[in-house]
Amino acid sequence: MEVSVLFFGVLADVTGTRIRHYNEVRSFGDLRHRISDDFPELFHYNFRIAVNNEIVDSDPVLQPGDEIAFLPPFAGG
Amino acid sequence: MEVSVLFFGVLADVTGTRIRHYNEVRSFGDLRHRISDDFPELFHYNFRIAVNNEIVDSDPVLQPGDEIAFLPPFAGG
Amino acid sequence: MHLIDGPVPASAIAELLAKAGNDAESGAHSLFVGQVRRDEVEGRQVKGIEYSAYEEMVITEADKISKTILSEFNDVRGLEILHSRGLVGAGEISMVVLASAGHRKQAFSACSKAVELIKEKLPIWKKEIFEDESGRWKANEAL
Amino acid sequence: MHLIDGPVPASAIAELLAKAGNDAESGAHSLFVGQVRRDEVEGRQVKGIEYSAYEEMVITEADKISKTILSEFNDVRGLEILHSRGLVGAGEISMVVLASAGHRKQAFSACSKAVELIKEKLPIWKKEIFEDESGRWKANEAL
Repeated sequence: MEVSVLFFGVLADVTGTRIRHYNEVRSFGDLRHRISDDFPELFHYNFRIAVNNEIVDSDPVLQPGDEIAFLPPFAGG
Repeated sequence: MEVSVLFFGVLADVTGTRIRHYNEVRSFGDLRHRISDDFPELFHYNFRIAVNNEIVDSDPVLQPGDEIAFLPPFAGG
Repeated sequence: MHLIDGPVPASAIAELLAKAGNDAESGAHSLFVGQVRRDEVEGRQVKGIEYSAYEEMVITEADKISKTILSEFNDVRGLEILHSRGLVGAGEISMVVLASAGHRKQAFSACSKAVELIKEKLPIWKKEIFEDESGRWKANEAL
Repeated sequence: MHLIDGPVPASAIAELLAKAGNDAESGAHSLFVGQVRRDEVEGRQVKGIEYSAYEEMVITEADKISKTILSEFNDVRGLEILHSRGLVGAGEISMVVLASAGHRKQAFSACSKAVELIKEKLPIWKKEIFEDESGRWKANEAL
């Protein structure tokens, strides 16, 4: 399946991009490996993950077209 | 001595006036008696007394020219 | 502290905020706005509230409140109080309190405490005016 | 909830208050205004803060915050949130929260709680921009 991956805050600086599309993704674990290969530095940072605007805890089941976001600690206000 | 007496809030309605001057006042007790004679209804109400903008507790010593105010419970805001 | 004839206009609030905003070391402003409610009392609608004040004492007591707040909250940089005298219609503004601080916690606490002190300490009275022009002196609620 | 490009203008605050004032059953409005401080970090002056947001999620999370506040505080009649995106200069306003209630206690509590939830739940990030144009991602302070 194809999914979109978004990077915010400091993570957009670390990856040098705000969005990347991944094709033929088999699972979240698979996606995570591929992101780790592309941006090894990313996993040194503190973040949470949202799928389609909802924070997810562990190993979410992905659907085609999902939007996966890497969110550093929030700092609004 | 001469002093001024101010009535606020409901007490201005009760006395029908906002200010009255008293002459030849000998003491606070004396003043209190004369106010009580003029406005017997006044002492059925709940109030505090201020002398020259300061709340006083019991039997204050008056000076010529003092401003004595009868203050019902405050209700600002 | 300023006593204002009639309702507090929106422009006065804008001015307060603009003035407070000039202090670039402020990070948080807590503004309280008190508005006359269209209460119903025994089937009668409140048309407005007539405020009266012991004006010199209001000013001296408000000054004490400011000193209390500024000494109790070390992060607070300014406190402003506006209050109406005279008639304020239902839906109109009768009081504004602005506390400005470096950070939000003390801004909120200072503003909230100032409002309580204003209700407790300022010699101001209010008479509810009903639609038939009758009136009723009103005490403050506990909250 | 509205995301605003650049600083929140004073006119937007005036509009919020005017709109809230139309509800004559409201008696108390608590307004929080967050302003960018001219902080100094290791000898460098903060010129402004660049905000970025995950916009769709900000909107859905803000909606949850409103529902939480309105269900927790039964006297609260409305909650409004404005937040900047993009660059906000030192001394300019980046956030406004307005809670309107029948009475003051819940107005203050609701506004204060909404500000905490905004800081905790809304996916917004900030980068301090210094006078030499360098930047630093910044976490929120505890208070």
